[in-house]
Amino acid sequence: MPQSWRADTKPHKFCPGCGHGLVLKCLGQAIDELGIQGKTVFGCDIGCSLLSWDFFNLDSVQTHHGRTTPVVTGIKRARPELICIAYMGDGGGYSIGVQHLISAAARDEKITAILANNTQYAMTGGQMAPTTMPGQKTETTPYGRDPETTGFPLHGQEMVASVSREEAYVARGSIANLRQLKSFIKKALENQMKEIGFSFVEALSACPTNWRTNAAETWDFIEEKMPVYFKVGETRKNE
Amino acid sequence: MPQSWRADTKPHKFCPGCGHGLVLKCLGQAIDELGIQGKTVFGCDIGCSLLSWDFFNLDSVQTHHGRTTPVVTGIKRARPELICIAYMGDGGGYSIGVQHLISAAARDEKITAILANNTQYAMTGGQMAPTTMPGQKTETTPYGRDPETTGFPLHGQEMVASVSREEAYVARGSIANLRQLKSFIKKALENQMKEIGFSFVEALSACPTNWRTNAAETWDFIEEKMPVYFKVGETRKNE
Amino acid sequence: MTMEFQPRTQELEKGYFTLFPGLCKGCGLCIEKCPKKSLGWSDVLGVYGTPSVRANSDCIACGICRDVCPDCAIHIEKKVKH
Amino acid sequence: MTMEFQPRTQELEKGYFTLFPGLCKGCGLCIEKCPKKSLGWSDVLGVYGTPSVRANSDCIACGICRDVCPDCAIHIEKKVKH
Amino acid sequence: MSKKIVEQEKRAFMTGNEVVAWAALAAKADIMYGYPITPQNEIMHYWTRMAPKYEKSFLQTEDELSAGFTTIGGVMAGRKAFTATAGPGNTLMQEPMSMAEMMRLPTVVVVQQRGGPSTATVIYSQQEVTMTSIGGNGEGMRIVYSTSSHQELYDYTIKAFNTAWKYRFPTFVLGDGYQAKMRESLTLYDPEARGIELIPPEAYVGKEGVPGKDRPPAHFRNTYNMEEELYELVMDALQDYEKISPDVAEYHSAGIEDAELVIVGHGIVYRAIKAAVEAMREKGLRVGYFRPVTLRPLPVPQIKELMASNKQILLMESSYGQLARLFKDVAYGSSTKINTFFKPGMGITAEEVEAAAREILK
Amino acid sequence: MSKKIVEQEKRAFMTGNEVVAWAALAAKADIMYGYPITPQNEIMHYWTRMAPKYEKSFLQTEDELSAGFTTIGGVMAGRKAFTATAGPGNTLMQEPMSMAEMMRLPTVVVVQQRGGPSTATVIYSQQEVTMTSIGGNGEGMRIVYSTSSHQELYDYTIKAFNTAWKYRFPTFVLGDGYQAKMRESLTLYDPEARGIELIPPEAYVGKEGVPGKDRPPAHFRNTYNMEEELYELVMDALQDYEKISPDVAEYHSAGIEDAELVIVGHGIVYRAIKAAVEAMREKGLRVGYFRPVTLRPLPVPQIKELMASNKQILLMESSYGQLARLFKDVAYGSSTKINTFFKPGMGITAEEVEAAAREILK
Amino acid sequence: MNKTTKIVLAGEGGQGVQSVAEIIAEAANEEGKQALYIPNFGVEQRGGVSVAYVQISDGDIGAPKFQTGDIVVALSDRAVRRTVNYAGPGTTFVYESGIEGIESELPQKAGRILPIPAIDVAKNEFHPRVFNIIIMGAVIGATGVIPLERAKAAVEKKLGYKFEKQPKLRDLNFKAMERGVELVAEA
Amino acid sequence: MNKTTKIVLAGEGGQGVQSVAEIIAEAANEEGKQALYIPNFGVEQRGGVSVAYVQISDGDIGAPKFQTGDIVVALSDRAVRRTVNYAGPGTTFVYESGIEGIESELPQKAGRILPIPAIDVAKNEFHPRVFNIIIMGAVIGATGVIPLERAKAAVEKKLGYKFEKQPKLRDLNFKAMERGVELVAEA
Ligand SMILES: Cc1ncc(C[n+]2csc(CCOP(=O)(O)OP(=O)(O)O)c2C)c(N)n1
Ligand SMILES: Cc1ncc(C[n+]2csc(CCOP(=O)(O)OP(=O)(O)O)c2C)c(N)n1
Ligand code: SF4
Ligand code: SF4
Ligand code: SF4
Ligand code: SF4
Repeated sequence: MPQSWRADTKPHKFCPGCGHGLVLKCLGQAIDELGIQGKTVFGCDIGCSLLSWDFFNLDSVQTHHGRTTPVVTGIKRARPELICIAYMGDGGGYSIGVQHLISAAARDEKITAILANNTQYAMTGGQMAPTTMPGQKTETTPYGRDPETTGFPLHGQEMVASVSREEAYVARGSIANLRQLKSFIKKALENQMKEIGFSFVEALSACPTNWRTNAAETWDFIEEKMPVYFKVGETRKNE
Repeated sequence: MPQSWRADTKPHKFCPGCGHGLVLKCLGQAIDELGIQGKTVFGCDIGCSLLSWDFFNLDSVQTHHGRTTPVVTGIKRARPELICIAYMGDGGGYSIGVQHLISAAARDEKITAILANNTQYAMTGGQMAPTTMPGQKTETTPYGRDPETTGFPLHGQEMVASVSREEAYVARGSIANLRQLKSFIKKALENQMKEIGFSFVEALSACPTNWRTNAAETWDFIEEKMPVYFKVGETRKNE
Repeated sequence: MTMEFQPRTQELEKGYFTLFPGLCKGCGLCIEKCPKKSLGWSDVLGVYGTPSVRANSDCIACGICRDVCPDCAIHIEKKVKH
Repeated sequence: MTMEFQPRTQELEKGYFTLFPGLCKGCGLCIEKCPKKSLGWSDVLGVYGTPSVRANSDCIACGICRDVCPDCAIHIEKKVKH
Repeated sequence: MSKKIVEQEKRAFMTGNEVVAWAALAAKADIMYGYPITPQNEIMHYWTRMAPKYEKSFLQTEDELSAGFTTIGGVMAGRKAFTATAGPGNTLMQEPMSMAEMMRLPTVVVVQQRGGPSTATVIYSQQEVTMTSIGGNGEGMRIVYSTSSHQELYDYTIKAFNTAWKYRFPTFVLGDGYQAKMRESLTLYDPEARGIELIPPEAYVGKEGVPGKDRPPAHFRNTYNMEEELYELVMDALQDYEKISPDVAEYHSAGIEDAELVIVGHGIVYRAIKAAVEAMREKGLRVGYFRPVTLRPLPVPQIKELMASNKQILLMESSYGQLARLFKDVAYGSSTKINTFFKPGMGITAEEVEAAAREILK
Repeated sequence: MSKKIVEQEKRAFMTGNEVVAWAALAAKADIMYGYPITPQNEIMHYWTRMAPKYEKSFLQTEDELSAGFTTIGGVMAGRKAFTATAGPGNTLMQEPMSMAEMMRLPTVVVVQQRGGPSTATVIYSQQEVTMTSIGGNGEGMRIVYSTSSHQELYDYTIKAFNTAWKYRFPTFVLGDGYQAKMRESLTLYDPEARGIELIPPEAYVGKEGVPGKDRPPAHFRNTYNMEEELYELVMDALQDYEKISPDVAEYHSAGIEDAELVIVGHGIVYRAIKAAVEAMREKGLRVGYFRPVTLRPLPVPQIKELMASNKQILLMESSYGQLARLFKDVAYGSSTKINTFFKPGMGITAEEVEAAAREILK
Repeated sequence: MNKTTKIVLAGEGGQGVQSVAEIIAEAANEEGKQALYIPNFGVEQRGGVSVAYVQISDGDIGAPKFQTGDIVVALSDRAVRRTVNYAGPGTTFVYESGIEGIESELPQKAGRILPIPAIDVAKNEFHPRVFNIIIMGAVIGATGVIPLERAKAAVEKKLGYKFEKQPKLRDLNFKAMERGVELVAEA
Repeated sequence: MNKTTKIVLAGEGGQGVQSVAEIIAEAANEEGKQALYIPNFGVEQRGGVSVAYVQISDGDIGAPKFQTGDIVVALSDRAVRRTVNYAGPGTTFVYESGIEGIESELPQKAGRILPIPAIDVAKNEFHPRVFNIIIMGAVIGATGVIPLERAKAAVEKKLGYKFEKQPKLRDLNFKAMERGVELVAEA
C-alpha cells in the first residue's frame, strides 16, 4: 500500500474490482516516489471519485459534480507553492464540468487533472456518459448507444490537448498498463512541480458494477473494447 | 438589405462599424439564397448578439448568456424539420457556454452555430475573453493580456472541430472576406438542411467601441492582427 | 414590410450611389475600403447625428462600400454600358 | 498510522504470498491476471463476506496479482536465491 | 402518436419515478430532456425504455443548465417538454427557470428532493421548497404541486402539463427521494377517458407561414433596456399570477371544525400527519390537519380562515422552516401561535407527529 | 504585503464599484475571482488595475460557477478570497454558495442587484434578496449585509471579511446597480488605524507538516451517506447560526418612539425612506423608520419589539415582497397591519415614500 | 383504525434483502392490501448494510419509514447493529443465528427475539442461493399478513422465467419458503 | 432640512452629458457638499439617449434618482422627449434652441423654459468641441450651487493634462463656461 494512502480508511469505499482503486494506487505511488506528500492537496469530484474524500494522507476536499477543477484551480492560484490535484470521472470532467477542464487547460493552470474514464456515470447507477461506446447499453441507452442520435464517444484527452499549450502534459493511460499509467501521472505531477504548465491524464478505468462484468469480462472490456475508441499514449509531453 | 432582415427594426442596435452587422448580413444573404426564411428559427445569446433579438424576419428567441446552443438544440430535437441557428459571441460560446457548444458538437446536433469572435466581452464593456490576444489591453487585462497568467487565445474553432464528426461542417471566416464568410455560413446551413450533421462557423468580427479603434485601425485589427492567431478556413467540410 | 428610409442618390459617371442617412451611423468602414478613395463625409447627418457618407466622381460603382457597410446604408447601381 | 489488517501468509516455493482478507473484496481481478493460473478462491472470507484469494504452489512470485489488486490486499515477497 | 398509453384503468405497484414516466406519457408529453441525478434517475430510465415505443423523444444533456434550456427550447417549439432533477441539479435549474418565469414558458419540471445544502445526501428532504417556489432572481411566478403519494404523483404530473400550458407559468411537481424510490400501489388511467381534457401545446417559434411575408415574425426576449419597460412587464405578469392563483391553489384538510390543534404539513410529511391525526382521533383527541397541495400559490383564503379560527397550530416539515416562511407570509396578521417541528433532511414518522401534537395538547 | 493601502483617512468621490475594490484592499483581501456582469464589472476593473501594485491576485474565470468554486478554493487555501456578481450570475453562484454553506467556508461575495427575473435589465433592483439570503438547496445559513451608501459599501465590505472568517458562514455584501454605478462622497480609511482588528484567514488545506506523519490529514466533504449524519451536521450548523445571530444582526431606526407610522425598508430604498421621514418630520408628521442592515440574520428582537408597539407599518422595496417575506417570518404573531409598497426592478424616490406614507396617515 | 404491519429487513449487499422485501410487498399488493416498500440507498453502489422497509395495511399507509418495526430481521452482525433501534416492546426481532458473538448487541427491549439458522438450513438442506427465500418464509410466517400461496405466486412472477428452464428450481424455492415459515414457528 | 438641488442632463451619445455631470458633481464634492451623480445605462454600448442625474446638497442625499428635477437640460429632440416627465412647476427646463420643431413637445408644466443656442455659440464663438463646457456653465449658472471657480478647478483637474500641452485650450474652456453662465442669465 502506498505511503500516501491513508491505511485506517481502508478497505476503501470503491466496489470490488473498481478501477478507481487502481488509478489512485498509481497516483499514490507517484506521490510517494516524488516525495510530495507534505505539499500536495487532493480534490475529488462528485461521482464515485467522491468515495476518495478520505483516501489519502493528503489534505483533501471533496467538491461538487464537475467542479473539482475550479476548486483546485482556486487553491493553486491562492497558494502556488502547493501541488494541486483534481480527480474526477468522465461525467464530471467531460460533461457537466467540461467548461472548467477546457478553460483550465486553455489558461494553462498549473494544476494536475486526472480523469477516470469508465464509459458511463457510475455513481448514479450507470447512465450514458460522453465516453459511452457505440452500442453500449446503459440505463439511458437501454437499447445501446446510437451514435446517430447521441453522437460518438468524446475524445476528451484529444480535446484537452487541442486547447493546451505545447508545454502542457496531456496523456491517456489505462489500468491495463499500470506501470505506464503511473509514469504518466508522475510526469503530469512533475510538469506541475517544475511550474511548466497544465497537466492532464485520462485513465481508462473499470466499473464492474455497472458494466455487470465478472473479472474476465472486466479485463476484456478494458483491454480489448476501450482501446478501439480511446488511444493510449502521450499527446503533449513537452520533451 | 437582405430580404430576411426585418427592415422596420433598422437601423439595428449595434454600434457604428460593429462586425455583428456584417456577420448577420452574410447570414441574411445565405438565408435568402437558400430560401429557408419560412422554416428557420434564430436564437441569439446575451452579449451584443442579443441586440439582434428582433433583427430578422425569422421567429427568434433571445436566450441567456452562453445558453443559446441548448435552447436551439431543444427546439431542433423537438421539431427536426426546422432549420435552427444559434448565434453567439466568443464569451458566450467559448467561455460560459463552452460545455454546450462542445457537447452539441460531440452529440452531432443538427444545428448551425455561428460565433462572432471580437476578442473580448463587448456588451459588458470590454473585458478579456478566451480569444483576447497576447498583450491586448482590456478592462480586466489593463496592462495587456499576459499569456503566462491567463493563457494564450483559445483556438475555439479547432477545439470544436476536434470533437466533431467527419461529417460536421466547421470553419472560420472573417468579416475581412465577406464573400467567403457568406459561403461558409451557407455551407453550414446546407449541412443542417441535408441532415448531415452539426455545423459551426466562427466569424472574426469587429468591436470598434471597445477596441477604441477608428475605421482604419478597425480594418487593420481584423485584417492584420487577428489572423496571426486565428486561421481562416474550413477545418471540417464533409466533401 | 417596405423600407421607409429616405434614399439620397448621387448620379455619377459609372453609376448611381445611393445613401440612406437614416441607416448610416458614420462608422467610416466604407470610406476606408473604397479602392478609389472616392468616399468622404457629407454634411447630411446620419441616424446618430454624425456625418454620413458621400461619393465623389471617382466612384467606379464597384460596390465594395455597399458590401462592407454593416448597416446596409449604401446601394449601388452600375450604369449599363451601351 | 500503521496497517492493522491481519495478514495471511503462504510460504511457497518461489516466495511468500500474503493476503489481507480485511482488504480483499473478492473481485477476482488478480485471479484472471496470474500468468501461472495459480490463484483461486479461499475459504477465508474477505471484507464483504465473499471468498478471498489464495495461491497454489505454481506461484512464481512475479507480483502481477499484487499490482492489479485495486485494494492492495496482496503482498508478495520473492525468495532470494542463494 | 395515437397509440393509447394506458388502455384501461389498472392497478400498479411501482416506484414513484416509474409513476412519473407513466404519467408524462399519459399526459401526452412529447419529449424529455434530462441529466442524471439521484433520486430522480429512474424517471429517465423508464422514459428511455418506453419512449421509442410511443414515438417520444429523449435527450440526455451535458448538465442541468442544458436540461433546463433544452426544455425551454422544446416548449418554444410547441411541444410538451419536461425535465426532472433534484438537489444541486435543482439549484442549477434555477437559471433556466428564471428565464421561463420571465418569458412565461410552460416548462414542466419534476423535482425529487434530496438532502441539502450542497450535495449532502442522495436520499430525502423537503429542503427544496424555497428554491422551487421562489428561487432564482425572480418573484416566484411559478406553480408548485407538492405530492404525497404515488397516486398524486400520477395525477399531478398529468395536471402539471395542463396547468403549465393553460396559464403559461413554469410548473413544478415537487416530490422527494422517498416518493421517488419507494414502491406502492396506485391506479393508472388515461386522463381523457376520465374526461380530463389535455390542453394542446402551441408553438412560440417555428409557426406556420413565412415571417415578414405571411405574418409578423415572433420575437421573444428576456432583456430590457429600461427599468420602466421591465417594471410594466413584471407587474403585468404578477397581476396575471395573482388573478389565476385562486383557480390554481389546492389543499386538503380534515377535522378542522372542532379541532383544538391543526397540524400543517405538505408532501410526504402530510402522510405521517394524516395517519397520526386519524390515530389520535380514534383516541378521542380533537386534532385536524391542513395540507397545502400547491406551495405556490398557496391557498390564501383557506389559510387565512384557518388562522383566524384561533386553534393551535403545529407546522411540521423535513426542512428548517421553508414551508413555515411561505405559510407565515400568507398567515401574517393572525395572532395564533404557530408551533413548529423542523427536521431538515430527515423523514417524519406518524409516531413523531403524535408525540409532538401531544406535547402541545397536554 | 506590508504596503498600506490607505495611508491616512481621505475623502473620495467615486463609484460604488470602485469603493468595493478599495474596501477589499483595505480589508487585506488576497485574491479576487470573477466573471464579468453588469453592474458589477468595475469592481474587477479597479481590482485588476490595483492588484499588481499591492501584490494581490486576480483570476478571471470561465463563468460564475467557476468564480464561486475558485473562491472556495482560495478560501480553503487559507486566503481572503472574494468574488462579485449580479442577477443571473448570482443565480449560478447559488451552487458554489450552497457548498460554502454546508462546509462553513468564509467566502465573501459582493452582489450588485440588477433587474429580474432572468437577464431582465442590467440596471437596478432589490430582487436578489431571497436568493442571496436563502437561495440554493439549503437553509440560508448565510450572512447578508444590505448597504445603502458608499460609506456603508466601504465599511461593510471590510466587515464582511471579518464576519466571514470569524463565524465561518458565507457572507454577502448586497448592493445594487445604482450603488454600483453612482458616484458619491465617502471617507476611505485604514481599518486597523481605526482600531478595527482584521481577522486573519486560516488554511483548511495545505497546512504545515506532512499529513499522516506530523498530523492527521485534513479531509473535507459535503456528501453524507445517511440521513442521520446529515441531520446532525445541519442542526449543529443551524444552532451555531442562531447562536451568533444576535451578535451579527444590525439595524438602524429613528423616530420610532412617538411615530404613528414606521416605514421599513433596506438598502438604497432606505435612503429614500430616511429622506422622506426627515422631510415629513419637519412638516410635523409623526413618522419613523426601521431599516435592517443585515437581511440574514434579521434583527429579531428589535423587529418583534417594533411589531408589538402597535404602530402602522409601511414596508417598501424594489421587489415584490422579498423583504416582506423575510420580515413577516420574524414578525409573525403581531397583529399590526403591514402596508406594502412593491416596485420590482425600479427605484423608489423620497417623493413616492412620502406619498405612500401620507396615503396611510390620512 | 387499520393495523399496519411494519417490517425491517437488513443484511449485507449480497444477501438479497431488497428482493425479499419487494416480493413481499408485491404479494401484499396483489392480495388487495396497501403495501409500501422502500430501500435505503446512499452514494455507494456496493458495501454498507442493505436495509429494506416494508409496510402492509388494509388502509392508507403513512410515512414510508418508521421508528419501530413489528418484525425486524437482521442477517449479519452489522445488520444487527444497524437495526437494534427499530425494536420496541412489540417487536419480533429475527436474526441469523450463525452470526458469532452478537448476543450482547441484541436489542434489549424487543418483545421477542428469534434466532433462526437460515444460513445453515440453506446450505445443508437446500442450496446457499435460496437463503433469501427462507428469510422470506420467515417473514411471512412471523407476520401472517399474506397467505403463503400469494407469496409463492409473487415468487413465480419474479422468477418464473427461470423456473421454466429449470422446473426443479420452483420446488426448491417453494420448499425453502415453507421451511422459513417453520423456522419462526419453531423458534 | 437641507435643500437638495436636482439636475437632469440628457443628450445624444456624443454630446458629453456624462462628463459634464461628473465634473459638476465632483466640483460640488470638492466644495464640501454632498454630491451624487448617476448615469443611465442599459445593454447597448452606443445609441439611445444619454441621461445623467446629479444631486447636490449640504446634507444627506436620498435616492439616486428622482421624479422632478430643479434643472433639466435636454440637448436633442429625443432628449427632450425623454425628460419632459422630469419637469414640474419648480423646474427650470433648459434646451438647445437649435433643435427644430420641438416646441410642441416641451414640458407644459415646467416652471421656466429656457432655450439656449449652445450649439451655435460653440460653433461660432469657440469650437464645436466645447459645446459641453458651455452646457456646464449653463447648469452652474442656472443652479448656483457651486461657484464658477470650483467648476473651473474641476475642469482643470480633469483636462489639466491637455491644458499643459495646449495652454490655449484652458482659456477656451473657461471662456466657454462663462459664456454658458451668461446664456442662462440672458435667457
Ligand atoms: C449538479 C449535479 N448534477 C448531477 C449530480 C448527480 N451525479 C452524481 S455523480 C454523477 C455521475 C458521475 O459520473 P462520473 O463523473 O463519470 O464518475 P463515476 O461515478 O463514473 O466515477 C452524477 C450525474 C450531482 N451530484 N450534481
Ligand atoms: C450568467 C451571466 N453571466 C454574465 C452575464 C454578463 N454578460 C452579458 S454579455 C457578456 C459578455 C458577452 O461577450 P461575448 O459573448 O463575447 O459577446 P459580445 O458582447 O462580445 O458580442 C457577459 C459576461 C450574464 N448576462 N449572465
Ligand atoms: S460503481 Fe463502478 S466506478 Fe463506482 S465504485 Fe463501483 S465499480 Fe467503481
Ligand atoms: S460594443 Fe462592440 S460588439 Fe457590441 S455592438 Fe458595439 S461594436 Fe458591436
Ligand atoms: S459603412 Fe455604412 S454606416 Fe459606416 S459610414 Fe459607411 S455608409 Fe455609414
Ligand atoms: S484483486 Fe485484490 S480485492 Fe480483488 S480478489 Fe484479488 S486480492 Fe481480492
